[in-house]
Amino acid sequence: MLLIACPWCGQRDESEFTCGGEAHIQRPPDPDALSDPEWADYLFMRANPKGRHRERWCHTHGCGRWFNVERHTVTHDVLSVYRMGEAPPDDRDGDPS
Amino acid sequence: MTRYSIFSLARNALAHRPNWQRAWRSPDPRPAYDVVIVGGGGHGLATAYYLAKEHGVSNIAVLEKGWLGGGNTGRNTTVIRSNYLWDESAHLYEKALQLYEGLSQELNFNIMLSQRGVLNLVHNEHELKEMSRRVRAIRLNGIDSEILDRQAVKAEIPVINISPQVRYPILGASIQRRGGVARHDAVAWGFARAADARGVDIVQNCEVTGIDVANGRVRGLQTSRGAIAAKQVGLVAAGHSSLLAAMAGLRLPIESHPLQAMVSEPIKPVLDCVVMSNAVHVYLSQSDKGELVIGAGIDGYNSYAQRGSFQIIESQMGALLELFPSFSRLRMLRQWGGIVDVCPDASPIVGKTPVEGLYINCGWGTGGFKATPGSGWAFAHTIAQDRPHALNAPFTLERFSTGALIDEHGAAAVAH
Amino acid sequence: MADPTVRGVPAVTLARCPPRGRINLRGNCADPAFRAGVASTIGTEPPPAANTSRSAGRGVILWLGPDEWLAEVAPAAETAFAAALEDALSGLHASVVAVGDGLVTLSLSGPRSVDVLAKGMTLDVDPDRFPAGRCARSLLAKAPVLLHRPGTELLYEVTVARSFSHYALRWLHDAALEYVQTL
Amino acid sequence: MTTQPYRLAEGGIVDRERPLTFSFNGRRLTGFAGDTLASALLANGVHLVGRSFKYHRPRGILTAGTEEPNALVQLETGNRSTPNLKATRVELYDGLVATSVNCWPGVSFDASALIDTAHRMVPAGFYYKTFMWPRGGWHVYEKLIRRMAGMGRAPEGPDPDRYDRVNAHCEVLVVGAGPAGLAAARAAGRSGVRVILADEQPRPGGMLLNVADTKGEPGADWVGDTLSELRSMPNVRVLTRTTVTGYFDHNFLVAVERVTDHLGPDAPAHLPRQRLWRIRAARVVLATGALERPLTFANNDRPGVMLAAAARAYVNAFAALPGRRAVVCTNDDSAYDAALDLHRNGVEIAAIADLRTDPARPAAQAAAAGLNILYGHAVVDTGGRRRVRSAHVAGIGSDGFLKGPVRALQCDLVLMSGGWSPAVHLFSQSGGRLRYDDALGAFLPDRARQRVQCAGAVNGAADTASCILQGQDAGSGDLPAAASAAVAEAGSHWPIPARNRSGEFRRFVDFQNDVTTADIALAVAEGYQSVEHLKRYTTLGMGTEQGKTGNVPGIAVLAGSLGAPLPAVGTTTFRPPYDPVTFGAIAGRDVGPLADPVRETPMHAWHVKAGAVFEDVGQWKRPFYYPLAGETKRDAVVRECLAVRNAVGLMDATTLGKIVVSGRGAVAFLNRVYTNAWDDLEVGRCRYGLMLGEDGMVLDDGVTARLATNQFLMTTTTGNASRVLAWLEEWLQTEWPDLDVYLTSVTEQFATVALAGPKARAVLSGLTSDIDVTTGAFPFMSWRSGHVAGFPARVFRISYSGELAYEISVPAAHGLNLWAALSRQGEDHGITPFGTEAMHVLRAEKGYLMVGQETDGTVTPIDLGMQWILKKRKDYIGRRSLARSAMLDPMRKRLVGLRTEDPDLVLPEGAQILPTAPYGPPETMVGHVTSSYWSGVLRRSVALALVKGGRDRETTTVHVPLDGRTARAEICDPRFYDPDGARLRG
Repeated sequence: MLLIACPWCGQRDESEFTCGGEAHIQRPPDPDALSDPEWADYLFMRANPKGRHRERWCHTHGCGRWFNVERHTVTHDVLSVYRMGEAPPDDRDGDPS
Repeated sequence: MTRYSIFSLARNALAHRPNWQRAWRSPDPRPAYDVVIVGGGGHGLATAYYLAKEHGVSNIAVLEKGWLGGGNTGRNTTVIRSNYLWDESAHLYEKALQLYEGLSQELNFNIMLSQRGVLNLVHNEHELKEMSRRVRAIRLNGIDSEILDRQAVKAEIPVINISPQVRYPILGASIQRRGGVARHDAVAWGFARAADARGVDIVQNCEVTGIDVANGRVRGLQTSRGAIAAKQVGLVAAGHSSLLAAMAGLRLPIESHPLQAMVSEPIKPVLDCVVMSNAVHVYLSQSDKGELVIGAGIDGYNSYAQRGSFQIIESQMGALLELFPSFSRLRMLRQWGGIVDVCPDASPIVGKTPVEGLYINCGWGTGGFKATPGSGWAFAHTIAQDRPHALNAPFTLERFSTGALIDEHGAAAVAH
Repeated sequence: MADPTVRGVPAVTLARCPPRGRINLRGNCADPAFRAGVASTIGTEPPPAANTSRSAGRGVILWLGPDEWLAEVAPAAETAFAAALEDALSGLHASVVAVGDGLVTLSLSGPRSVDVLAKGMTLDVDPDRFPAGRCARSLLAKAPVLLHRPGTELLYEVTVARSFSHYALRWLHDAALEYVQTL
Repeated sequence: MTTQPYRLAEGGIVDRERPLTFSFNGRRLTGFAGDTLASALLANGVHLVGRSFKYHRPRGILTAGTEEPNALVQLETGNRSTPNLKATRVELYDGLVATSVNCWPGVSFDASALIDTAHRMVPAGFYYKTFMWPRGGWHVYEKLIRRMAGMGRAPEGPDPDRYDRVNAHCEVLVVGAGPAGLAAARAAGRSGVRVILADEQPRPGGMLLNVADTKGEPGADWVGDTLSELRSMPNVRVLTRTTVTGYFDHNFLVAVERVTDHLGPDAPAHLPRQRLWRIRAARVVLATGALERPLTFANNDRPGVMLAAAARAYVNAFAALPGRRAVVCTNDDSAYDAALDLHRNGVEIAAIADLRTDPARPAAQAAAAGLNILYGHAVVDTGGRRRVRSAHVAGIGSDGFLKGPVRALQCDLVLMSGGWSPAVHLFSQSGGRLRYDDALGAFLPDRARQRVQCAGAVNGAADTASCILQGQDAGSGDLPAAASAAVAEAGSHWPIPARNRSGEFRRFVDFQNDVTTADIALAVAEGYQSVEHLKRYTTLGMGTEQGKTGNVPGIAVLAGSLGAPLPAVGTTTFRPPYDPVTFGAIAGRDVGPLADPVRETPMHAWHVKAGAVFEDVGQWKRPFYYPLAGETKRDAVVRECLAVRNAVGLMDATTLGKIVVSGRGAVAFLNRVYTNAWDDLEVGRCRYGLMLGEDGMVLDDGVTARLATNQFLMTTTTGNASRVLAWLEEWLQTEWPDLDVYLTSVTEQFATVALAGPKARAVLSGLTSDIDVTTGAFPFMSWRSGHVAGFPARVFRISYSGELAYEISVPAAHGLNLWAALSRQGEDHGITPFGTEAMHVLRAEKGYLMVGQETDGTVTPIDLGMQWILKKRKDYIGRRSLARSAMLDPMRKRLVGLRTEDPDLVLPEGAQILPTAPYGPPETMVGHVTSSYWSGVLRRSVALALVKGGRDRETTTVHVPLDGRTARAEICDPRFYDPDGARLRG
């Protein structure tokens, strides 16, 4: 059972959260300008890295805020947590994602 | 290869010292092959076997990073069925089931296919309607499927609780009697032994570290045991699909999640069929050893760790005891997780890639084991002919661009 | 061990609190106008610190999220307070919604109340870790709840959506049985 | 009271003042409080307690703990019956009833034991090689094989006991209360932080309970003192009978406390039988000790062959003699202590066969005690059937072959010690790396992945002093000091050569699953050479003790056969749980009435009184229909529908999701999440909206009202209420933080009643004075606020039935009263409550979509013929996906009406649609029936369907296969009733 540090509420049990998958996928400002494959890339294609993964979580049963988590997909260690709109921390040494 | 039979057993029993042959050789990889299959799980080994048998390809290697069948092949709950809603899925899984029905004889290896029937329980009005739709479609596709009412469910499963008093009472079920279970390891070992007998090199402890692509065509692989040239490469490595595809510069619509399962201590037979419930999220069967084999839902986060969170087991257990209150005093013996590659439409990708000579077979999510022979059969055809077979033609990577998805979420609402 | 009472005090007391007026408040706490507007009506500014509550003569304000609070007032005054807040916050990016009827508050007290809560909550509800004036949204078993410790005594308020109140009551009752044998 | 022939007159922890009677396989026996079932059986001279899994060989008690592979029993009978419990772990209570498992008719004569004589026919994996004929024949053989397998039985009825689950937080969790664990807990406790100390035994002390107090060395007194200090610390919680069994990510551990198992069926009803502890620890100290290993000599599985340390425990802790004359076989020092303790208590030690030629620590004491020590010797075979009668001892040469003569020694007890395996299971579960220590011949904890430290025997420490030292260090957070003395060196003589190499002998590695050294050799010969393959092919370590005794010897044999060093072969991964966990404890309270919340509306009581049949919609209970006495479902639904069409009906619409959308950005927000435009909606008006997923598929729909310039009230379907709110929040917070919008759910704040039918206005007008309900003042798709039946209310003039209709929302507390008032007011108009089924019929007659029935996640608005609701120019979620090539395919399935040729025929929902009469599977299916009902008002059936080509195919006939026959129907306009909507505007 993961322990996740909500940027506002602090360490809470995984059961309070919802995982929203890969983070930093911007919705294209002008979807009409995209080809079907380009649109599919935004819609469906995912990095799915083994190692360092930046993903979105929501503190659903807490403060209700969405935020970013940098988590290792093998050790499950939470490497960092940062709010929506904040820049991801620079890559440290560790498994490449 | 010595044929397995009651007689060979007897011969060896009487022999002063039994002399069974190796089930498969363990050769060093050769510098070049016509076809290299990446992934020594059931799907990969089946692909190699059918390439050799059906298409006469002789120069084949299967590369496995660990030990044969060490991925999802050896970690699933062994359920086999073909009762899928959409025609595309129904035909592919039915092909697999039909191959399963003759597989022990074909491979001369008892995979212990037990067609004991697979029940899908229904708990509310909405599910009743869905079941009606599904069963009718399945039957019109020529696949066996029946609807059972509450009492009939009780007749099939005497230990189940059909009381209307429980939170989500059982309203009925659909059953595919040709569905059932098989011994998962045996499927991998059987295909390995038969493929090896046809000259396929099965190389264990050989991890692929790179894919060589030159002007749009695959040339070979970099591995932990040296470079290997290949005219054609098939990627069949559930749990690592995205990573391998990335080596060839491809992005996949896949996310890898933990899928957990557990077994109870062995007990005398109490459950003669496979029981599934989407609404309360649990599915189980009883192994020949007597263990209850129980599957849970998928963890919500990406992972390559082959382990999930305990809360998944807890919620699945509550559901289980609603259906089987008399199991409450049994005990969980072992718990584990696999890595499932999940596609947005819960259907697999089996076909060509933008890279010439590179083929991919992935995204089976929770449905991989039941498809093993069919997947290998169709994938072998795709590689040998350099075009998909009608069975897997709909399961292209392109469908995510065109939108022609095959949405089986109904079927995969709970992991199988 | 089953001890119906601990030193004469009932080990656990479970009760349903009388109806309350409640207002869901959204706004920007960094904006002095917002804070002032709230203070002018409820009598105190919304607590900026996460998972804390503030009480004033006219009510209590509990932190729900970085831009969300729950103001608890007398039931009869709910509409009036909501209207007053609307006025006080007009022109600001803020939201005022009366939600008193949608929520039910249960109270759990007594030396064993902590143990009862621990059975259903992954939160650390140890009295030292969850002191007076602390509140948190979380889960009680399968029910989303707002947990609040209004004072220094060992009393926890569990606020749930109206339709979950039967479940929460029944659950707490069942969890408390071990300590009181009957409720 | 029967006597206990093998019970010592004094010593041990058993309470001779409290004799307990119990029954084993029907035999009435007596033991003492403090006994385990195993110790009580031994005290009574009972050794034959079980049968092995495969060969049904007679088996006795091998160990004194969790690692027991042989002594499995079925405890109690009826609904409290529990299978496969280890006799070594069952605490004795008065009236206990136990029987051996997996044997028939009984444990002393077991018919299935015939298998054993034919064992050469059934080597490891034999079933992969046969039972293949005829095709599909396996299912037949399987039935027989299953009956042979399976150990104990599941109880027949529901479990009468309660189970508990509790969360705990601590700074330090100490696992194991032996010397290391106790010292660790004390050190951590003194620092004032919250400490939990968990031990699986009824009393703390660990190994110290099993050793005779020796001068100088800390013993029982030290345990007592430490314990009383711990108990005096308010910050320390000591949990006994509690097995920490799972070590998960982020220092989350699961432990099971057996609260009342030791009391048996008479335990107080208000107490849980077992409690599952979910522990979140900042730091973990593992003091889990070590497990003794058996030796692999021929017939090492006979009843009376026992681990040396186990025998020591039975003598010292339980004052029960496992035999009178013992032969000891060992490759390490600890067996000498056992021999001495037994000797001291009158057990004759026939010989100690030490595999080592020159033990590091010469057994001076043993020699002094006059024990017969044979260096470089081993037990190579045993005699006896249901009880060991002799041990054959011979010298072993450095070449590993027999040397010199084989001597048969009479005995009724054989003690073996193959060295010790540190209990690294939890450490391994935590992600910690293991390393193989050649000197110790064991796997030790190496690098940790989580905040965990190991102390004591699990770390290789042998003597009590260094265990305590390591415990103290780990407890106070320091790195544990290296053990002053390590677990005694163990020579790795696996397997021990047999008496005659050709003859009939088996050396068991996994006792429960009957895996022998020969099976491992066979697996290796066949190429199953990775540890995982070996395990799966031979079932080594797959028993109910998960190979706690057999794994390391098994791997050693594997290494031997491969001629590879043991560490190169590696170990299998340890998976949770360490010890099996009761299903009930895992489920805790989530069963029966608390399995899942039941959500009810404020009017629920009224519905129940009215005899409503309820439908589960998510967690909600919704009235499905309200049958009158003797009415069928169809009658009731038709009656309810006609009431709405001809007079007036009322329905509980409380469960629909309601979300207040407020802020300057509200309109822009709605424009993005709905497919239609919202700029021009006036305050006081309502509009229907359709939401798509970004994939273009219909997600949800509902009516949204403009409450004020910057405030809207959105409604969602019942099933999607929380999902839609979460989804909207996600867009706001992650994509559009710049948008000034707040969302607040008010689903539970209001009770909502739908009042529908031509008489609706008449009913409403009688209950409100401040709302002008005349059409002019209150047109269709608008809302008003005021009072209804005296309650503050919002009234929406919207309709899902196609009739004149209002939805009235009041604060939830007034819901029941509003409902009652409307019922009274409507009496003269024949007002009728209607349920969800009638609602479905009414909307289907109108051809209205129902999300989840017409849609299934694969349906676009175009498929539904709702292009009219799609903004032409501006963007919205899902718009781009609608332009993908496959979405434009004219042959996509589209919504149509179906008019059956036979008007009385109601097609089954889900029925598949064929373009032609069926000619035999596989058929070409062009669509399916999504909704289908009997329409009372139209006196015929109506159906909606998704069909390829959609309404371009109007008037064509399609074929619908039913069970046995095929119905014909015509594709038509889905609006069956009042197509131009005159009635709802009226």
